[in-house]
Amino acid sequence: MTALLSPKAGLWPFVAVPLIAAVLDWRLGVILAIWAAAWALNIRLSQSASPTARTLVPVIFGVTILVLWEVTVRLYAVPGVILPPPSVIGVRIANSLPILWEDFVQTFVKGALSGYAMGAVAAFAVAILVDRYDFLRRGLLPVGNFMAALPIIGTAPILVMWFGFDWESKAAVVVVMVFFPILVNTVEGLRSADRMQRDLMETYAATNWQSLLYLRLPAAMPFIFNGLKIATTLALIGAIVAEFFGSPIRGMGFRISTSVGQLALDMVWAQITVAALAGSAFYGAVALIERRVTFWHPSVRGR
Amino acid sequence: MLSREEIDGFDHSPEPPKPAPARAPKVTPSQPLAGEADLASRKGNWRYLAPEAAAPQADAEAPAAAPEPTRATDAPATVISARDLDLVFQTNDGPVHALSGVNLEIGKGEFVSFIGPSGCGKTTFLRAVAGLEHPTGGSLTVNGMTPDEARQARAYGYVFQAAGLYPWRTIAKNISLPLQIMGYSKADQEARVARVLELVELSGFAKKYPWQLSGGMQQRASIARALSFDADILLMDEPFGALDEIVRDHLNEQLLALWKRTEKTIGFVTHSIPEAVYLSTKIVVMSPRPGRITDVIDSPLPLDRPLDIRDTPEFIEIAHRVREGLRAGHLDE
Amino acid sequence: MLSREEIDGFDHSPEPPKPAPARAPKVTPSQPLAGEADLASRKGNWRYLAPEAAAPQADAEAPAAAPEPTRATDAPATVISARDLDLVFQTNDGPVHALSGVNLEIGKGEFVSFIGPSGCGKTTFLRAVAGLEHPTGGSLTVNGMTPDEARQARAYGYVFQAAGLYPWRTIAKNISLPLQIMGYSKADQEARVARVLELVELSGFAKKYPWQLSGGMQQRASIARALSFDADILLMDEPFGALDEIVRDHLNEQLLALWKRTEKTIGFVTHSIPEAVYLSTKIVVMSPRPGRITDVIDSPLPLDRPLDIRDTPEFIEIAHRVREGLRAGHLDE
Amino acid sequence: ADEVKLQLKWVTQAQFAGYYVALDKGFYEEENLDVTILPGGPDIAPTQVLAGGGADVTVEWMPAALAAREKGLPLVNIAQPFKSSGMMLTCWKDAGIETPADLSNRTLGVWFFGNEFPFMSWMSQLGISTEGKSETGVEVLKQGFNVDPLLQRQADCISTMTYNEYWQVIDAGVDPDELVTFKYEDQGVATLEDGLYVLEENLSDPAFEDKMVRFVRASMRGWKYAEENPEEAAEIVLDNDATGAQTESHQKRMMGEVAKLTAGSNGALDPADYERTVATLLAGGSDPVITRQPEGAWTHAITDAALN
Amino acid sequence: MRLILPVLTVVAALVALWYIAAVPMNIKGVLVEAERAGAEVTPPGAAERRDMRSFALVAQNGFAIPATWAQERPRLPAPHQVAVELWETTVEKRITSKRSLIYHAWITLSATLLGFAIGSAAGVLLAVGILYNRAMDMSVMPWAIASQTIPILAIAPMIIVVLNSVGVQGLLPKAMISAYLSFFPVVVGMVKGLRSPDAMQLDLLRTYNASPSQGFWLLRLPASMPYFFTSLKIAAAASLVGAIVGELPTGAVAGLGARLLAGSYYGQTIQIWSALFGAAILAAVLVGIIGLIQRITLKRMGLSQ
Ligand SMILES: Nc1ncnc2c1ncn2[C@@H]1O[C@H](COP(=O)(O)OP(=O)(O)OP(=O)(O)O)[C@@H](O)[C@H]1O
Ligand SMILES: Nc1ncnc2c1ncn2[C@@H]1O[C@H](COP(=O)(O)OP(=O)(O)OP(=O)(O)O)[C@@H](O)[C@H]1O
Ligand SMILES: Cc1ncc(C[n+]2csc(CCO)c2C)c(N)n1
Ligand SMILES: [Mg+2]
Ligand SMILES: [Mg+2]
Repeated sequence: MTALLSPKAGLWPFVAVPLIAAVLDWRLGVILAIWAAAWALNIRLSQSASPTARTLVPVIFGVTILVLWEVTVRLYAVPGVILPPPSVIGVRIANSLPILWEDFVQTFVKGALSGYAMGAVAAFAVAILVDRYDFLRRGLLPVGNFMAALPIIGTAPILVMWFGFDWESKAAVVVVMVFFPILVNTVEGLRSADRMQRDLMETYAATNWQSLLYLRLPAAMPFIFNGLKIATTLALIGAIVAEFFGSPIRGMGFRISTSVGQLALDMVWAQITVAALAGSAFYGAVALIERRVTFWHPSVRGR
Repeated sequence: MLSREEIDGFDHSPEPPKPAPARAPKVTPSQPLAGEADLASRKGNWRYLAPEAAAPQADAEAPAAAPEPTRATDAPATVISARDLDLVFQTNDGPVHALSGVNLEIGKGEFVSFIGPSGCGKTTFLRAVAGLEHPTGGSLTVNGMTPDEARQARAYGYVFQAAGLYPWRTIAKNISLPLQIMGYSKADQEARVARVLELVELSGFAKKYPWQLSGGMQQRASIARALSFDADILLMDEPFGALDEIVRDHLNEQLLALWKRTEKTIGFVTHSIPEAVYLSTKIVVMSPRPGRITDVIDSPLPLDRPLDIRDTPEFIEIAHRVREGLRAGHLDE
Repeated sequence: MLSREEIDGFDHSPEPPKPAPARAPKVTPSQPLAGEADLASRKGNWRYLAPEAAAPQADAEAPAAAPEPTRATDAPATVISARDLDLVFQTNDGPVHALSGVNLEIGKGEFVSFIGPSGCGKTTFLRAVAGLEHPTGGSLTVNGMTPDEARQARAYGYVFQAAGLYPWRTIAKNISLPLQIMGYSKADQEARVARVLELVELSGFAKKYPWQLSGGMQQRASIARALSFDADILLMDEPFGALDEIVRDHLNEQLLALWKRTEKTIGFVTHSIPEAVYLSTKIVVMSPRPGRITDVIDSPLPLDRPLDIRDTPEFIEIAHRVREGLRAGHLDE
Repeated sequence: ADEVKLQLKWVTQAQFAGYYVALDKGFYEEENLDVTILPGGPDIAPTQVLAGGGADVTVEWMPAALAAREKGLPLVNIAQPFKSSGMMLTCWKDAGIETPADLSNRTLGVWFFGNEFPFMSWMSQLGISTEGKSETGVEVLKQGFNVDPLLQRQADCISTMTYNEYWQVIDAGVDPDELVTFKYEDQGVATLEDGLYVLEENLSDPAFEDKMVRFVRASMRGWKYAEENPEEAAEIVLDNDATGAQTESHQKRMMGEVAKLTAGSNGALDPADYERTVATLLAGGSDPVITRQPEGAWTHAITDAALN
Repeated sequence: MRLILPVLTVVAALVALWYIAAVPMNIKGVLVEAERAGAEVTPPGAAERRDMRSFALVAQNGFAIPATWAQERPRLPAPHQVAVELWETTVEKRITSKRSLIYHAWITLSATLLGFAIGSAAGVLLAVGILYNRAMDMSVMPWAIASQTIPILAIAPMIIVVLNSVGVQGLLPKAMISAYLSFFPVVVGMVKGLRSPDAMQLDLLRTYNASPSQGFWLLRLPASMPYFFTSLKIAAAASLVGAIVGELPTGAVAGLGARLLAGSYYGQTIQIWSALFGAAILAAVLVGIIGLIQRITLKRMGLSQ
């Protein structure tokens, strides 16, 4: 395993495997050959540590996947109602920008972002309480852990029933989804200050608020951001999934389910593309803020 | 780095130095020892005391019998007083007797070192004095109050073994942390930070973050932090453990100068025998399982202590006694 | 803990001790020094050498001029040879010149200490010798090979600053790790582990996990690990840095006994001047920015070194010279 | 025996009683068929399953099938066991709704996932916009799987089937007098429901065609048996429900209602019904469900062979 | 005891809160029922009450409060209703019965376990690949993150259909969705774990001239164990969600997901809630079992002190 993956293994598998495959099925051979070529290029590139290579390698990887997808769909004549090729999806995106934007605003801005913000604030507040009263921590965290295991497929219809069809219920689903990861990470973070750092506060006879403000909160930041990052992907997924259980007639989840019913798979994939882009951008934005806020942490400053 | 003259330059700081009424007068150097300037100039060409001359001091348990008065022996006001102190930690493996029957008096302006093998309770004792641990038996008073009250009265500056700076604050911000907590005005904070930064020779590094400094510089910053407010008692737990010998010598010299200038009472934990002997007016030797005091040595050394004093026979004599005390503690195990 | 007799008890181990043809004959104690037993019995009542007596040795750069032969000076075969060694790290903040123009010869069976302020390149040099860093200039050979070849020939036992035991392995398993990697037979592994465990006095702890042992015991286990296979060269990077003085003294004694028994060449990094002087046949003083050698001191001390040798004037003299060398390095900054 | 996989449009319930009866009574076996019935659900698009080769034949509503045909998936209707539509809009009477004209400025619950086409056609025929509440528009909600939006009064009207959701509302304790219903049949916008559809390309295979002939014949036997023995048919459906969530009373009542819809059909598609459905769908105003007259969307070949 | 008391307190508080919350939640429905049964309700007429605040209704119709905890189809069922339903569908039904929650839980569990096994194995393999192959290190991670931003419920039907068209049916499609959700935490945790040995531990092996595979088996793998188990716990919970999601587009025939859906379809809130708690209990049991294995393994490895 390790030997095969090492760059020293040589390039012969990259030639041999597609060739053998081509004998069985020429289309498979073509696909594997494209893959092998791109992968060999990536292995080459990855040996240099330059920043361009750092960005180029994942891009080539992604582009390769798209090309392979396109080629596979075309060579095997996969029907468009099963899996449309990326080119068709691209055309759909270009032609449907207003709809995509409307759905994006409904689901991401109104549902996911607001729910994310509310969930995060609520989690902070509870975390600070929980951190203050150890009894609460020991009682609430196990129960919360159990609650977090309730699958959204079950909670979403209930929340839609409670909070109505519009974005409020989607935000509620998001709150429920992001609350616990942020809570757990924040509580852990607030306890992460080491004993010496806490004792220092004691020797100054600092009040609880002072020690929270000057020590535990800053020390908790790396953990808090860990929770916030996990929560970004959960927020988007939660908002989309909640729309499957009732929604106004706009929103990414609504469009996806409706388009599947209409066999408009290009629209489905257009929405998925938007979701993946928005999710990755959201994640990236939080990661960027994290770098700013926790500039002092070894994982950020390097060494 | 820092010469003694520079440290004395501290005097031109905003605050005028307080008069030191409780202070012993400056003593003359020990009889058989050459004057310090003299000694320093004669590098590599020293005279040693005959062992006989040092002998009587080795057993000088009664300070009055010592050939010359030292500050610690001038019967100063008691600052820290421990009587039959017991401290037991309850752990999963059963109770750990960290301190057992500890009796100790520390007077105002004393410099007391604690030395002993790992786990003998040095840190625990210091923490108990600071009110960070609570004794399970006996009594412990600080300035006549309980340690907790003294802590609320902000009587302590505490320097931990590692620098323990907050990495998200600049050096200046780290030093102003206690001031901020204790509600000093912004202007006062700035003035004090500037003063202590100068004292530990870090003036140029105010805006740097801790991780941008070497270990030695971080340690100095943490000392500056403990000095920034006017705590009368300075508790230091192996503050120089991580430093190399030369830097350590320097900081030892500076610390001594500082202590002489201010009127602080210092409790100092160390693993190094020479360091303990060099710095202290009183050396407390401890022994583990259970943690207890096995020897208390009042130093006969003069208050003026150039680094070269470490090569004098009195010094070596005391060091020897400390080492014997330590070894005895180890053999107990 | 361990007496010298017990260490010699190592002789009845399965492997018969090899003859030591390249070894210097046992030397007689240094002239003006009392016999070791004598000195030890006269605790607290010592005589000091007149400075004059020590003086000539202070400059004894030419080993032949020393009053008595020491092992290191018997012109042994060269094991490690560095010529104009340069090592530059490329970092975000620009290049760091960790080693610059280092020239050093280490003979077979020598005990060489490296001392110098933090960041002067001691660790880097040791790592370069072990083939863990690659010099950017000059030449470095080990037993006539490149360090990498020597590493492949498993020429090194390396002891890191921290014990670095794997927490998921028992002490015995930790010690057998190199043996397992090098493909020793099961039976051979067991025999060797038992032997080195006995050597470092941890026989009863074979089945314990590292965290069940004290810091000192862990450090001994890590030394045992480096000794378990027959590397001719032992490289130790501040192995005793984290220990208290008494334990450290003990391990120093043991290490010296071990070195005398086996024929190993030892490279030893330390921050402690007495430790360096006590252990070495050669002391290399280094200075930072860029890391370079500022002084190489061949020790005139005899091979038999009771701990009390540290109170002798020769010892103090060498220590003084090392300290001066260090201080000079610090002043450069 | 020849294997046939049948994809249902929805979960196991009396709506599909004919197929379960045919299976249970051995009608398929008698035709030398080995039939597997795949239940549907809210996340299953039967047309897509057919396209992916997961089933040979599916139960689907004609609007969805014709829409799929325009999307390039050539579905063909081979039989039409349901003569009339069971779809209706159920409203609260106390909301003040009496005629379709009262619908504007209301909130309406609608099924999507390919089931919205009949509603959209109806609204455009009424000249009511679905873009939001206004004097000439309605607020449309994508209604979930159940009748809660009505019960909770989140919507003034919701879509119901005569045989299912309507009775769930009644079961919730609502008196029929409290409700107003608009049947699509009565509004003249009924579209054909629950036909059997296969891929056009498969029909060119005589073996497949023969299989379908036997399948339709057995299925229609099942339907007629179910119409005559509603109690037994409901029991059979219950036996086949793997979720264990269906209740006997509800299924028996559903069977009774479904029998009314299948009663007028012998299995063969009535071209007039087809034309009416197409006309309704084409009349969708600015956004019609289908844009042109479909060609070859149905065949009598199978039913002709099966029923004679 | 130190743990039980706080947990019990919190649970008691939550249950009390739950009962209280059920009153305003269910009051409208209860009043409608009461009115139909002939009781006098203020104000009369469901349409009247529609836009009123629930608390006002409770205040004006105090008599209806007990009924809010005993409705057949409540908006929020009372705790005892859920408990009774759980009891009836687990203990009082034969486990082969389609109405037994244990029967459905078992169906979900089998897909969960298979998906969990596939997902963890894939996660570990990817992590090893990322560790030893720079190209994989640089290319896989960003796309793995992006993959987790895709709403699985949206593509689940397509996965099922595509797998179906290549002849994969039954347990496997559900398990694939379950694996899709569970591989990610394992990759992240294992990469972290396999990289957790510090420079010194690695250098030690270099001084022994150990081979890369020795480095893997003797150092990296054992060092990664604590991370491994932590990520397994997350992955187990994710697998369960995946299996439930996967049940919806496979015909919702049986399993906890089908149970949730059927309950939802018929507005049987009590059934939904009991299925929900069934799923949460299942997750807790899975995580508990992994925790147990973790404790035993780490103890035998000497990693737990
Ligand atoms: N919080 C605690 N809980 C339990 N036992 C403790 C605790 N703190 C210290 N101990 C134990 O009390 C004893 C004394 O510890 P202490 O830290 O005071 O030793 P020390 O003299 O400072 O040692 P070192 O030189 O290693 O710092 C040790 O046996 C230690 O294990
Ligand atoms: N991997 C590395 N990358 C960049 N710079 C390094 C690296 N390792 C060491 N250095 C730098 O090289 C110089 C020498 O470091 P080295 O660790 O050899 O010092 P040292 O003498 O062992 O110090 P100490 O006593 O603190 O251990 C230092 O300035 C250090 O910052
Ligand atoms: C999410 C979703 N909602 C409604 C329907 C519509 N539908 C089609 S058949 C059928 C049976 C009637 O009882 C119903 C309700 C659907 N398919 N999917
Ligand atoms: Mg301590
Ligand atoms: Mg080093």
